[in-house]
Amino acid sequence: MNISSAIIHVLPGNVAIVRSGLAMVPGVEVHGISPEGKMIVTIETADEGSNADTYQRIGQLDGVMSAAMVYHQTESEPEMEVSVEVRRQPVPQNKEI
Amino acid sequence: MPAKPGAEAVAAKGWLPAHKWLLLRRSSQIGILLLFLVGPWFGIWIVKGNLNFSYTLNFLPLTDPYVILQSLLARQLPETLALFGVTIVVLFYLLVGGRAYCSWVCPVNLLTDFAYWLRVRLGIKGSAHISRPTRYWMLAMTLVLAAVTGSIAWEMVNPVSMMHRGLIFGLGLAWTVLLAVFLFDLFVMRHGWCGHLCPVGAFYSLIGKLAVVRVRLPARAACNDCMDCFAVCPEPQVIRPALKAIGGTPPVILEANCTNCGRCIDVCSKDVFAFGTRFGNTVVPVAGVPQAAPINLQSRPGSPS
Amino acid sequence: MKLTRREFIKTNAIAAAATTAGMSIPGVALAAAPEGQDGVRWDKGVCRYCGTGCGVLVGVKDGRVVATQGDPDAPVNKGLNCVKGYFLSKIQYGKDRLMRPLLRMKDGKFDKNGEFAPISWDAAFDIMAQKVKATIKNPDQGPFGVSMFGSGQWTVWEGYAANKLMKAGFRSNSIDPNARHCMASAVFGFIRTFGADEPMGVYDDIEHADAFVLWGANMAEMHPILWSRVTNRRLTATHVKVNVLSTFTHRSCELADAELIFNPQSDLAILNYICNYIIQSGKVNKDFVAKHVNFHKGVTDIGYGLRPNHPLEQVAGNNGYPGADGKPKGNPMNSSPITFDEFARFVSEYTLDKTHEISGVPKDKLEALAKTYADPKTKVTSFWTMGFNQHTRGTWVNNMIYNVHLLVGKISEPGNSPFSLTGQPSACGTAREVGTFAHRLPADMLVANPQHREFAEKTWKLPAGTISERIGYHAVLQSRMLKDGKIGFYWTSTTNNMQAGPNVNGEIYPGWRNPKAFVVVSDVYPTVSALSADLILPCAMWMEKEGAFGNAERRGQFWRQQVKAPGEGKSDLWQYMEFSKRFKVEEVWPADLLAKAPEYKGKTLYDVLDANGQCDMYPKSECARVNAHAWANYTNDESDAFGYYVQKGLFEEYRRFGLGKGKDLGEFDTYHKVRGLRWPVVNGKETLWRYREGYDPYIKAGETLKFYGKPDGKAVIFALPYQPAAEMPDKDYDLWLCTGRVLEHWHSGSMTRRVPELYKSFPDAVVWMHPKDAEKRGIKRNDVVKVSTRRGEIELRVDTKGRNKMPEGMVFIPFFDEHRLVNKLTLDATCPISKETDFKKCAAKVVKA
Amino acid sequence: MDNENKPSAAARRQFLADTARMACGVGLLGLGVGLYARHARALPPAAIRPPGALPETEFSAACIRCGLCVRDCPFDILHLAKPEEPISTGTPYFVARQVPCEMCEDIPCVKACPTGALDHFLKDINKSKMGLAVLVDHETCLNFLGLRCDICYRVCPVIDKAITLDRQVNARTGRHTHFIPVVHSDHCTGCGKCEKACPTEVASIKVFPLYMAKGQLSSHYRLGWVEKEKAGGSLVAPDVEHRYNLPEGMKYESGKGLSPSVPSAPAPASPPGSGSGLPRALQGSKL
Repeated sequence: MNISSAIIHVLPGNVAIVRSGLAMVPGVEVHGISPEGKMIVTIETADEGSNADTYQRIGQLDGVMSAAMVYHQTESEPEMEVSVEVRRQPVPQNKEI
Repeated sequence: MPAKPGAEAVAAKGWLPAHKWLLLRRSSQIGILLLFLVGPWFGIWIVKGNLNFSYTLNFLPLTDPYVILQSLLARQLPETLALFGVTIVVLFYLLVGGRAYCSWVCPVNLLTDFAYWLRVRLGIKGSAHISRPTRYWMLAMTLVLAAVTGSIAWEMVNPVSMMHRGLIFGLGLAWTVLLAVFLFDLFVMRHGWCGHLCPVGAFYSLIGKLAVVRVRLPARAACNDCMDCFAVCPEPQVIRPALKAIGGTPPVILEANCTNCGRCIDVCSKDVFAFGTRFGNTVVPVAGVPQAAPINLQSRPGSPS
Repeated sequence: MKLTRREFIKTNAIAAAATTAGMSIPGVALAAAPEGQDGVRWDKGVCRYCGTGCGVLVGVKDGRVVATQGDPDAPVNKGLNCVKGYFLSKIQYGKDRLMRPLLRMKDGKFDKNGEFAPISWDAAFDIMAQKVKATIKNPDQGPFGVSMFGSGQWTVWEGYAANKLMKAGFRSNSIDPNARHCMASAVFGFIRTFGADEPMGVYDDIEHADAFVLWGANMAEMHPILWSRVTNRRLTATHVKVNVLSTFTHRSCELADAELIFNPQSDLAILNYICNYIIQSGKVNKDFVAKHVNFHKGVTDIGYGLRPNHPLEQVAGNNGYPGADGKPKGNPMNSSPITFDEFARFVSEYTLDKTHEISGVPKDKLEALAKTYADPKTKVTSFWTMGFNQHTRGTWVNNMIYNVHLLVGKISEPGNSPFSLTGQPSACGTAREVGTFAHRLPADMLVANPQHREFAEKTWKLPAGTISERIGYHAVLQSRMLKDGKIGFYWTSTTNNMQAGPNVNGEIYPGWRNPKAFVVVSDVYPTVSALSADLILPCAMWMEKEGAFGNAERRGQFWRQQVKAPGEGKSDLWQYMEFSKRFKVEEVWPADLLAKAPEYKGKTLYDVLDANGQCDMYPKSECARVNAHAWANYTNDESDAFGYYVQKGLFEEYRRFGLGKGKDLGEFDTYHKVRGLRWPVVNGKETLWRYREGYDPYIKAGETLKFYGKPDGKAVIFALPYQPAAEMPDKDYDLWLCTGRVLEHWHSGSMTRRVPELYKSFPDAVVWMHPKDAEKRGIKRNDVVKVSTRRGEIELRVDTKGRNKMPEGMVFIPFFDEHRLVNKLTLDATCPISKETDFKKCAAKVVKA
Repeated sequence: MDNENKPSAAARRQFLADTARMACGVGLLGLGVGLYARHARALPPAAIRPPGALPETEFSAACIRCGLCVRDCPFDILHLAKPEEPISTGTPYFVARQVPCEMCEDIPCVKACPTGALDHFLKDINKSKMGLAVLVDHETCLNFLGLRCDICYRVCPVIDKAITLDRQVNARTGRHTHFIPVVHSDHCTGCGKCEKACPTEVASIKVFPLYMAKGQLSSHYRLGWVEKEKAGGSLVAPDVEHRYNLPEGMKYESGKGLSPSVPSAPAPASPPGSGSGLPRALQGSKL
């Protein structure tokens, strides 16, 4: 199994369109959007080939300026359990005025 | 192996009188060094600086004329204070003998004397051959170097100032240069550095040409040819003309390279030698004795060494 | 916790992308391995130094703080720090950390003149308990002879535990924080004018102000990150003007559009002149004044807080000291109502001419400043620190800056803000809010107020009458009482009074070495204070304990314990709680009090104060639960030692004091999940501008604005005059001596001087002097000189250039250098109301050493 | 020993050969020393000469290596170079990162110099040019990163002249300021206090010899605003008055642009007595 993450740059004002577009692409999950229009997504695909296809599909979505892969890992036993210490990022801060 | 030079003198005069000038000279060398060192060691600032320039009690400037000459040739004019210092130093050595600097002041002399002493003790024979006038070539070279490079280039390697400065301000790797001088004198060449190469000595010898204080030979007739004076003299070639009255030389060592060390006075059991002035000689050639050419360094081929 | 490898990889992938994009992903669980790739675990924290309260992230590896970073998500500093903050990771690791308790001993026994030798904690507590009990029994000393001196560097719960141990346990109100030297005038100013402590505004005022006025504050050096914000405002909004008032030219003047260098003490006259100008030019906000302001005239003959036998106090009629008849001579706090017109008349004598004459400030500059305040369109934020607070009229001058803001109604709204800055990380959070002053209880309550005492006793489940109504010994009085033998047991922590307190030679040192006193110093390094003590206790500091600080904008910030203290170091909290086990209630309480709570008989103070069913109500497992978002199985040393989540118990009990009183703090758990909350926190919402409708939940719709600290909701404008300083230059001591700080070192330097880079950047204190003053005395820059006052002398080098440019007749010496203790020179004259020392003004002379 | 009176032909040949050998030997030695001296004349960047030192070429001619400057330095900052150091042996220098020059008002080191290698015409230490501070690493300088260090600035004995803080908006935080230290070569003496005090692991600001530190503009381009200030006004004839087509209530001023003709901005007029209305740091001819 292929797991990767990417930063997608979205044209200002097109975040909603891109989100709905991404929802149609299998294996893609949106995890965060910055005010400047950067989206953090993960992409899970069965193999390397479909991973590349997925990137192509994302790149062709309306409103997407670019999609850049940041992290990539292939995992043969995705459902194996591992023990980790969990550390959360602190909960979002109170917004400054 | 002949008896140790000076043994006769010790026997004749006692140990102390037979070492008088040596002891005085060592005291002078070490004392001067100490005067420079009590400042940095104990914070008692009598003398600041080093042999190139020193300032005593913030009153007396003493400047090495040789380094100033180089500086002048490199086209730099020193401050007045330094020029005062030059004047004082030149006058002083005109009085006491130019190369008195070598035997009474210069710290390298301690080193090379030690090398010579060890050389004798170890019975090291043989010596490379470089003529004594080489030092004048060296002197000329350093001066040309200053003029050509526009810097006091010789000071970068000069073992004399390196040793003195090193002892006062920190040696660093200067000890390697000094070791080289020491080993050179010990293994390669008898009286190699001070007697043949050192341009500082060569420079001071020029002042010495007119120096007032000289070793005289008031009793040269008493000489028993024991040769002890020749054995201890770092510049033995200077003795012969006066001792043997060659060419009617008066009984005074006028040779510029005599360092006025006084060791010959010490070791002579017959008290042939004594310090005196260059004056008072009626330099009247002894009638009938052919006049030898005046002592001319450049014309002396080779040199007994 | 178990995850599938898929989930694990995915979260790592998100984290990587988020990092690259420079984003934080809210609410997403980042199940990273326990540590980052380089083995460093990061957690949020807060800077250890000043009151700005910069957020930092603390990196720990192998049980050691190895790195810090400015927290990019901290709203105050957004990832930035000053150079002290840059070196935070080194402050815990000075080579001479104290590792074991050390007692002065001779022949194996305590001896006041013995040498320090290591002993066990047990033995240390033994002798301390013995001394406390003896002091309470001593008729010359009594319970108030048990005295404590802490600081605004105590964590909130440490201050709270100390306060409780002293005021309820030992029934001594003689507990004071070093904030007395720093903030007390601000506190009394707030209380006197508004009836409630602490600023109404927040740092966001900076981004809304049209003009800044700095009164005796060198923010460029002492609040570097806030200054960065002020500068940004000045840069990005070209109409913004910065006015700096000071007695000498310092780094903040460099940004100043107007620099007003005034004669020491004449700030009083300038403030009255501004009021006069506002009134004369018809710029009084009449509507505001009518609705929200009362006028009072304060008593004036209040002395200088010196010892009662000082000539200046003998002639003072309102200093509150016992008079010839044994009754107190008036009360310096007293005031009587007057009308606006009377106030106008009062300030009318402060004309431009007269004020110019007193202050030495050019008239055009004075007028321009007054105009800035008067102009209704210009939003003005005034900042001040020690120039105002360390002042023999410190409370007055605080009152008087409010006079100005209140007359024009420029208060409690974005950009219009009189803002008192703080110098310690928790001067607000601990010293003020917890009320560790000799006269206070938590949440602005006072020991002298029976209702407040009753509330505290009830909250603490104590019998009525436990807390004494008498005000305890404040900082300067503690020094005097030590010297006079009235204090038998003195415990000081997180501060360095032998270096930072006034008149070390005359009062503090003789006091500490008085055989009648036993002095305990809890500290992390052998400071001047520690070395002057009888017993030294090694402490845990900063990230070696769980803590909470409250900064100058009312923001409380928490951190988790990151590492263990070295050696036998223990937190102050542990020390107070463990020490309280050494006392049976009957040993420290009188029988009549105990009779009111017979159930406490035979119990220890620990049982009564800490294991009281409140502080111990959160089991140890809470540590892990509350902090699960950060790390699995979190715990801290105190919770391990006492078996419950100590900090949460104490905080939640403490919180009860402020709820519903405009002092509401958030819930303990929340603080651990946020970069601080600004109180009052009501219904989970923070408050930005207090007293203002819409911002402050306590203001009802339609009220617009209400100073609810006062019963009638009105703030007070005080008519107060200009009066001269306690000691002024004369022919023998012909210079003003001002003391203070530098950017590179924090306060007495016990932390920053142990950071080699900071030490190197400013190794030794110097005396700054005007070149002409130096020349007159035959002194050249860098010469060693002797600076002396009537109290002592020190030798140090002169600087006539550099960061501080002194006017003629004045010198400045920073106090960070323990080898040049400038406080041997300072005078222990205080504001008679706030009891805060004037470290800025005394008479000195300088001669070539 | 030769017979001086009757030099044989062989002896003469020997003499000539000896002389040639000696001359060559000494000549080679001289060449070596000369090259060494030339090499050592390029002072390494970390070594700084005392105040008033002549340019390096002249300095190496004038300095007689006596060490009096070392002795008279009240702060013991000067050393005489040792033979192994890449500095002309015996000449004085200091390393700023170790101990910088304290800039004594009476300049005792210069007074002590007997040769003028330290120029006795230097009477005002502020005019000395030991080197020039250069903020070499913008990536590690804490102030470039937005932190508030500015130690180099505050430690500077010629503060506000030799080093100023140039303020730039910190776009990342949106509410803070970058205080960028800027060194001004006309005031920097090269004392090295900034380099010494710089708290980064390796100093981010360093003092270099002037020849390394200073760039030079070409003469074919002049800075308009500098030339105008120098000339005290425009170099060419000023424009006649401009007039514009504008709607009612608006005005347009050269430089300021469009604004309402009745100002309503909250900006108060610049207070009298505050100079040009700009903070000191923003005044002057510098950018």
